[in-house]
Amino acid sequence: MPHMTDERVRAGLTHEEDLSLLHEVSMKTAGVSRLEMCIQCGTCGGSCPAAKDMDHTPRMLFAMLRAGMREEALRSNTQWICVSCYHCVVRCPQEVHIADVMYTLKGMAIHAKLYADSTAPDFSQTFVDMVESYGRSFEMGLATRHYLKHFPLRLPGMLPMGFGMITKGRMGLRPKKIKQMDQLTKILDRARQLEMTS
Amino acid sequence: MTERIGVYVCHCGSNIAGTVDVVDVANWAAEKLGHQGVVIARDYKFMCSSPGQELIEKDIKELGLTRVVVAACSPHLHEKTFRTAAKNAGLNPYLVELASIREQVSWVHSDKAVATAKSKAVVSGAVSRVIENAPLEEIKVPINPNTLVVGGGIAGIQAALEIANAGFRVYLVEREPSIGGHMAQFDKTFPTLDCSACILTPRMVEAGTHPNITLLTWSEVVNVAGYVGNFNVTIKKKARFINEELCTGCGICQEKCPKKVVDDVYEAGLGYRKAVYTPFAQAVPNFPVMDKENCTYFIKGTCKACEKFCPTNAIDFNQQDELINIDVGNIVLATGYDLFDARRVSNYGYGRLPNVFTSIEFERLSNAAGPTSGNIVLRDGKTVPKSVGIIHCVGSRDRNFNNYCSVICCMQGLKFAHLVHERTGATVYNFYIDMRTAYKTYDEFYQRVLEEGTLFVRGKVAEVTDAARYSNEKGKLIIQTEDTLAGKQRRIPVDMVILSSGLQPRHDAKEVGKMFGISCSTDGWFTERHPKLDPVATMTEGVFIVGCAQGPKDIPSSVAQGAAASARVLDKILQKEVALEPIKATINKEMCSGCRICNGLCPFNAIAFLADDNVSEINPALCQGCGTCVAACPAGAISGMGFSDEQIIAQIDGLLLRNLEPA
Amino acid sequence: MTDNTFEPTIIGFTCNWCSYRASDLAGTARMKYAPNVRLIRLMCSGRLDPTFVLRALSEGADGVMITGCHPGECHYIEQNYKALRRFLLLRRVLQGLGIEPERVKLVWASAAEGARFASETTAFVEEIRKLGPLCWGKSSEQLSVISEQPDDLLLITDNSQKEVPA
Amino acid sequence: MNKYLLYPGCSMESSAKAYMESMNAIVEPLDLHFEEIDDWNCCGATEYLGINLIPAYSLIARNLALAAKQSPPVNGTGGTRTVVAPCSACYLNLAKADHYMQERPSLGAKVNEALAAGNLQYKAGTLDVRHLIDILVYDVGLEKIRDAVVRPLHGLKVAPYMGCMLPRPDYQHRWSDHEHPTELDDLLRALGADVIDYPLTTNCCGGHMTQIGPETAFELIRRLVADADERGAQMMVTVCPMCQMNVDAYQNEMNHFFGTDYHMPILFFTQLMGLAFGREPKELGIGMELVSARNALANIGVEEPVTQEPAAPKKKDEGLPMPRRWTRHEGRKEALK
Repeated sequence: MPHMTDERVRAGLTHEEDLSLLHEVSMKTAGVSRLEMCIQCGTCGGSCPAAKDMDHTPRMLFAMLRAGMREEALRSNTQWICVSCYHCVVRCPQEVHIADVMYTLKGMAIHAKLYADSTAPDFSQTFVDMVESYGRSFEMGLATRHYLKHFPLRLPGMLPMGFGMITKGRMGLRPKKIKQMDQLTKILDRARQLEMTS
Repeated sequence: MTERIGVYVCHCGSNIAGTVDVVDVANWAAEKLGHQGVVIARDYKFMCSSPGQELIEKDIKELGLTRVVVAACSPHLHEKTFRTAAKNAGLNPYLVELASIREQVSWVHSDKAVATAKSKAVVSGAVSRVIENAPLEEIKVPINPNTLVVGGGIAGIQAALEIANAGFRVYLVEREPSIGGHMAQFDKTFPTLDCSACILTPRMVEAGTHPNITLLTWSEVVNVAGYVGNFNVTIKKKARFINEELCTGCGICQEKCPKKVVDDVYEAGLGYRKAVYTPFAQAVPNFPVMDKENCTYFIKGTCKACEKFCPTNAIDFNQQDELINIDVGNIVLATGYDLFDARRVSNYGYGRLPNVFTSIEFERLSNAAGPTSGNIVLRDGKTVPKSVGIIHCVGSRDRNFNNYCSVICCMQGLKFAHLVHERTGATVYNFYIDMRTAYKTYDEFYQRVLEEGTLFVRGKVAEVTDAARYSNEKGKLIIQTEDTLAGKQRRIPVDMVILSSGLQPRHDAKEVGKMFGISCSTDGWFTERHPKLDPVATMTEGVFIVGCAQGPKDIPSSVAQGAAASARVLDKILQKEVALEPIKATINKEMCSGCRICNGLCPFNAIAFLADDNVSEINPALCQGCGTCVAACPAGAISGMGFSDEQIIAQIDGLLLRNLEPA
Repeated sequence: MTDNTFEPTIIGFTCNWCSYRASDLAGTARMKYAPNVRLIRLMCSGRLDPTFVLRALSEGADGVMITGCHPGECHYIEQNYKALRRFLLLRRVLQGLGIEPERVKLVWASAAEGARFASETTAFVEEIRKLGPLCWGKSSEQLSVISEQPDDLLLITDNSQKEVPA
Repeated sequence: MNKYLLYPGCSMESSAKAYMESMNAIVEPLDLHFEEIDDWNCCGATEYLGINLIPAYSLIARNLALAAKQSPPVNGTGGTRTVVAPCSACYLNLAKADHYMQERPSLGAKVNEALAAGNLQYKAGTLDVRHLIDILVYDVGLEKIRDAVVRPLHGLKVAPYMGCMLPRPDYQHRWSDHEHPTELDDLLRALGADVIDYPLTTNCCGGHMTQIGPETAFELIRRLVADADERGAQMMVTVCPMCQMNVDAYQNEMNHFFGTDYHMPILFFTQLMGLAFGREPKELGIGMELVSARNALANIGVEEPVTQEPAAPKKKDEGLPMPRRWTRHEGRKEALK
């Protein structure tokens, strides 16, 4: 990231424009993101079912990426609120891969440790840990670990539901594990190495 | 090695010289191609300028040049210029070759050394080729003074009237029962708010009664043959089932017809017509048309109410489609546009939510002659809306539908806002991405609508829904969008939504283009000869395009184009004859073995087999010069003038530098 | 000359109505593409005599690009189909002669497709670059002579070509 | 017999057991054969993609690689290249990996490099990834489904809930529309159910927000349930385990949050198919839902079939005519009729 000059710091400027940001996000996104094609029409912000809970609408976030506001953009809760409903993706007149850009921003925020609330990153990490241990997701383990840490107060209210799920046989008490766990581990280890080098 | 060749390398300002070392190219040509006959090689700032051309003319005269190569821009731009210069100096114009080092070199490459090297190869190819060029003579053919105008919208009417007023015959062909086009459906025209019918009807009547205009409505062109000056066109005149000689246009048949049908064309599906009908009161011509698909007599074999009541016995159930053959010298295509089908944007709910209307539906709704007599009401036919949302860019500027801007929708949206405000007093919202009001007095109209209190929201609407989330939304249509200027998502409940739909090429534009020998752009509009300097001509001589057939445009621009094309047509007619490129194939009868392979290859039936002599022969009037037969002849008996085997092989060798002086 | 620095020479045959105009359009729009292709304008891809291609390959071209109107859009109604037929046959002939058929490519490009023309050209140059120089009529010794030539005039004055008359 | 490879996904073995049981119940009458991919692993849901790119796609691609290895060649008899995923999230992840590995070849190369560490490989584009309902509507066909119905669901008013990850982003252009697809509506109508016009059919259930931002999720669930209730639906019908879980298991908590009292059961479409095909509720996992569907199902008296005619449609008010409905697959649907 470029450094601030003294005079600009004295002048009260808080950030340096990082014009490589847009390109970086675009390159880290799966497929061809078309992020640079955004015309700021607001279709995404208008379509989003969760926009009211976001710091910035997706459109504003893209403008911030363009303006090189790295810290503000990565710190935004927008990418964490995204529910991956793909309404914006199919409506976007410029065919920007919006949902996938959100995934990229999550990853970048985790790497830079820039997130205001750790609930969502922790949930993702817990989920990933489960999958990396068993090869399958394990709802019981996931829910217990997650709720104890982030929503202890929600637990009493949820007991009937959890109880119902268990008695109706909809939640296993023990995780299922795939047969060739070592194979999956090798694949994921190699994939992580490749991620580092790219 | 008897030719004396001059090579001229153009700088084109810095367009070529900026990327190509033009001096080096000229010097190289003089040095390395001297043995081929290059006696002079020059570079000059602008070869196409008068001094540039004079340079060539002077060299031809003084140095006795027999061949000329100009390394400059694409032959499609200046081939004619330099050929004329050669002709002025007494050299056959077909002994001039252009080497394109601008479009094919300097504009597409950035490395100067590479571009210079490629330019040398291109010049070398042209030099080798020009040696093999043969002097050719243009073919002159007379021009038929009649003109065909296809499409009777305002652009076609304008073109037809201008040509007819100049004293020449025009055939005006229209697919629908009446001329008038889309403009006849509109209520008001932006930005002046003139009544559309009031300004259009006099033109329609003039075209309908003009002694020089033959009106062929309810007709379609089915075949076009020939070339500029001598087109032969076949037109299908669909059966009207009305004897035009006897019909007085009294309208009793429509009144008595018991069959009511939704009118998908003129009323845009919002109103009804009868099975026998004239689309609207001011239709030109005023004869009705029988809709065979819906007529009870044609379906069940009984009824004939129209026949019973017709006072002049003009109903003729036995009428058949008729093929008419005409000869014309020029063709003007004014085939117009289709409205974007808003049902494709399913998140706007058109077709599912009753009170979502398209722009053309709203035109009919606000038109005093429309189904509601001009009352702006909801689809129940009676409730006046208290709030209306107008959505711009529907189907336009959207890669899911059409990429381009449809030009008219912003102004159309503003016009609707004004009309709703004026007639209902409703709260009006306009939702736009960018407001495009770039034309004389257009932005002033935007100011006026702002003053009237229309609420503008910058944001492409995400969805229109009837799923109420809060109590104030019950029973309303909710427009959900991001107000991009406020940076917040908004949900705005309204009674009525109007979609300012874009324009798109006619669904059959591609086939029509093929019939007339012209091409369509990637978006599907007809392609003009030059986007700036030749906007109404096409690549096919004698075929012109006007109005929305060429691209989205408003009424003034359509009218201007109609007039422009008529000037081009009149220019051709007044020249009385036209020169055709002598690029034709010829058969050397001595060499022809009579195998007839070429006969089946020609799509223009230009090759005939002379059984008596056992040879084939090419009719130069029909030959279009594609050269397919030349390439196919196993005996090498066919030669293509202007593109002979010798010329092409010499060019290949030249491009590969096999012609350089041995070291 | 290693494979990386090998600059192929390619002859392109274009139709006057579509692909030549597409190349004009690429120029007007200043789209950059690989400089290795030298164009010859024909009135129609149907004019293409397969011997032109053989001539080009035997006289030093490493590849030949044939371009025409999209199927169904031929200015002369259907002559591009004839070009297609000849192209398919030609590839078989080349195979028989021991030449990679991929050295000849057929591209449809309408007058509006400048971008397509540019990208197809660059892609073809890369394909030929991968295939390496065409050694037709040249012995391997002569090839090594070529490869030792300093590329003073870049791809143009390839002196070895002068030494090996056709 | 139509043969397919099955990728069940984790939920089918736990929270969406009812989906699995009911799917197995309809396989036989429709002459389908599903062969489970051996040793499949979790697709990563929506979580993995947000952490690391290449591990996420490698995780998904392992399943595709296993499937490609397991599938016999198509030109032989009984082979298949189609992977069926009954879960929308799994379907999307598998389809997305296949698509992006092609769209960006460098991603495909890296994923294959990772797979090689486990002696696997996958050539993107070799398999067809499809959702269960796609198979039922377009391969089996509505006609055959209609023929299998012995207990028409006349009188059961259902809200068809497609969810978001099935019709969008639709890399392979399989669905009639992104916003209002008609596949589920058509299928439920074929069963005889009374299908309401449900504008929120492809709206979001909240996804993982029930776990990380419950207030956001509750509002999304409320919208779905409230609108279905407003329009008189007796139950919602879904094609996705995640949607079922969110609307069913969190409805109670949502009611607490908003002080509402909705009681909107949500079943899998396969459960209704099973009922219509004459199977008993307990064979179809009915009763496993937390918001009980018993009252709703009483409308069709699942114990003894009712064959009453549907009520005559109300006469429309005379007003201005409506435009005709349109879908992207008009031609394809015509062919099915």
